[in-house]
Amino acid sequence: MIDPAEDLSRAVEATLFAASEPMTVSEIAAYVGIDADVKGALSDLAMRYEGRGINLVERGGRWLFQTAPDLAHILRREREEARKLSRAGIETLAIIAYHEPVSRAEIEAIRGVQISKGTLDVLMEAGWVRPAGRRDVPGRPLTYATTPGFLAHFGLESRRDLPGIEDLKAAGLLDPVDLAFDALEMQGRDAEQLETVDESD
Amino acid sequence: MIDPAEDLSRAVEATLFAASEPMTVSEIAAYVGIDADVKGALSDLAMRYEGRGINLVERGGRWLFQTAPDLAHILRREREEARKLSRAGIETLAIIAYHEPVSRAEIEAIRGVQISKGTLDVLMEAGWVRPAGRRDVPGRPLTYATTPGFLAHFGLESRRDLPGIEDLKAAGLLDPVDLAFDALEMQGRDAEQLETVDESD
Amino acid sequence: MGEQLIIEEFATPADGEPFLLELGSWEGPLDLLLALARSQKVDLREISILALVEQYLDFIANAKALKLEIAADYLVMAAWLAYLKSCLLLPREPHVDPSPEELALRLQLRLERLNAMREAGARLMGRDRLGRDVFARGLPDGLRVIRKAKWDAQIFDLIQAYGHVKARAMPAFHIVARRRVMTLEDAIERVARLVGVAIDWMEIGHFLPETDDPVFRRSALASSFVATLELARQGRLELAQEEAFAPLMVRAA
Repeated sequence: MIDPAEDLSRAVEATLFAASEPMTVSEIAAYVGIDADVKGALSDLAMRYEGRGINLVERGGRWLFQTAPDLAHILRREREEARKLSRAGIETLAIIAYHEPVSRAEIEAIRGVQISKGTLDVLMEAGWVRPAGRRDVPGRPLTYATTPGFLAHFGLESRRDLPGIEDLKAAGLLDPVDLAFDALEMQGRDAEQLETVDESD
Repeated sequence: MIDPAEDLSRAVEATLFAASEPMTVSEIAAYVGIDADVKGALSDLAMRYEGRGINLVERGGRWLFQTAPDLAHILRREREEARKLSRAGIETLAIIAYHEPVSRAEIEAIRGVQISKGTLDVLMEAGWVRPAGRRDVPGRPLTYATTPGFLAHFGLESRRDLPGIEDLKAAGLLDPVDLAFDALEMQGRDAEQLETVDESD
Repeated sequence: MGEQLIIEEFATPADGEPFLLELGSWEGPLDLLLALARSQKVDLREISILALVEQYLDFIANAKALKLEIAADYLVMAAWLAYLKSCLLLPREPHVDPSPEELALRLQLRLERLNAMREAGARLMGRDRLGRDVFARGLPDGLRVIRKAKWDAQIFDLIQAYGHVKARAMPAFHIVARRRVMTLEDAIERVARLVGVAIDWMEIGHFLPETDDPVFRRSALASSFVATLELARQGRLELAQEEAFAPLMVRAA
């Protein structure tokens, strides 16, 4: 550190590195010394960093270090995260699968609950649902349908493989919710203590 | 960019420059390539930056670029340190760093006074201290230890670099009083080294 | 903050300010003892514990004269030191355990350890600290992890969800599971009939029908109890009970 030019170069380097904003030559000089040849030091530094992973660049009279543009791809990393569909999401998907093509208003009528825009977006992002044209009624609402990706994900050859209403009923999947709840409650008790339904009149 | 080693060096350089936190070797590898010789690239880069205004340093197994310490005078910010640590805080931090893992009672035994509520909180909030599991003795007291952030902040490559730790260890000054006392007894050190009754008044 | 300065602060509390204990940097008795020890400018291993104790006790006495609030820690320490001092001054009793020398030595060891940590803390604080002396990059571009959601749902989730939707839409009808009960009318009729036959006091349980069904038995007991109240009101029977929860006795009026 006997070389004053080298000293200045180091100081400018550190100043720009630590700066939270790009800096003008005079802003840099305020740190490293008013009389210093900051411009000279900057062009010297820019040359040193040429071809490195970091470059020293000037943008609108302000200097900053930035990572080399050709390395942008390594500074991003994609990561897949398993996420579970929300209840609204899975219900909406089921309604579309059973009723396609179906408009948003129809989905809401079947669910009995409004759906948010995000719900359909998620299903489309997952690649399971696609827009399927507009219905020829007043307002021309957009309809939605499932995709081949949907069939592939759920292991279905076609939508006809979805269990029908009768199948669902047989599987107990159509039981009204509160009855199903009662059934659960009763399981623990001694059934003999309770009158059964068919004894009533 | 025909040289693969040079490519890797640039990639590691850019990754660490872009990072907002110190990174471990495997974290870097997740960006530049799992099979890459990141360690080799790091020591190569550390050498390249030696004597520059920016240095590549290792802190507790994590790597970061930081400005050279001798440039502190031009970079030191005028504004006050965000929070000045109280003396109780400094002592507690030192005790944890030199004795870790250490329980609250052990800290208090050394300081000769109870630790006030805020002291450990402040150290944990600063990111320098963390709970380090419970000790397997009656009461199962929680112990505390320092963090990688502590090493980074105080410029320590590892706890072995704590100032004077080897001397303190050798002098037994990191041993509890009981142990030190027993050791002295064994050495046959007797009361003659202490002021005796007749030397007083 | 040098130790010398601290001592001065103690010696001359600024214009009646409350005791420096409240400043937070002063915390306890070992602290003060250590400061006093250092003011002797000697190796901690060579200081006179006795002289130290005297200085400490002087300080506490002085603080008391100033009517300052003194933390319990200080007084406990003062009491302990006064004891230690007396032990060191008085002729030694042969089998007192632990000996005053041992206590003094332990105190010295503690002071050495606290002193070591205080010096270590100071050296730590004096290092080139990140954000004060050395700086990390001020404008990190940031590394980005682009999170790609991998949506997970099974076919069963799908059909179960559809079942729920359809079930919600179905008209709900509720069935109350019926239990065997004894109506109040039945109970009045039964109790009235049985009490007419009985001659003396009888416990209410005797009026209940035979059953193995505990639910029905509870219903019968409740109804029969209300029935006895009703019949008593009509003056057709008398009720007696010795104390709360004692058997309820019934007889014809």
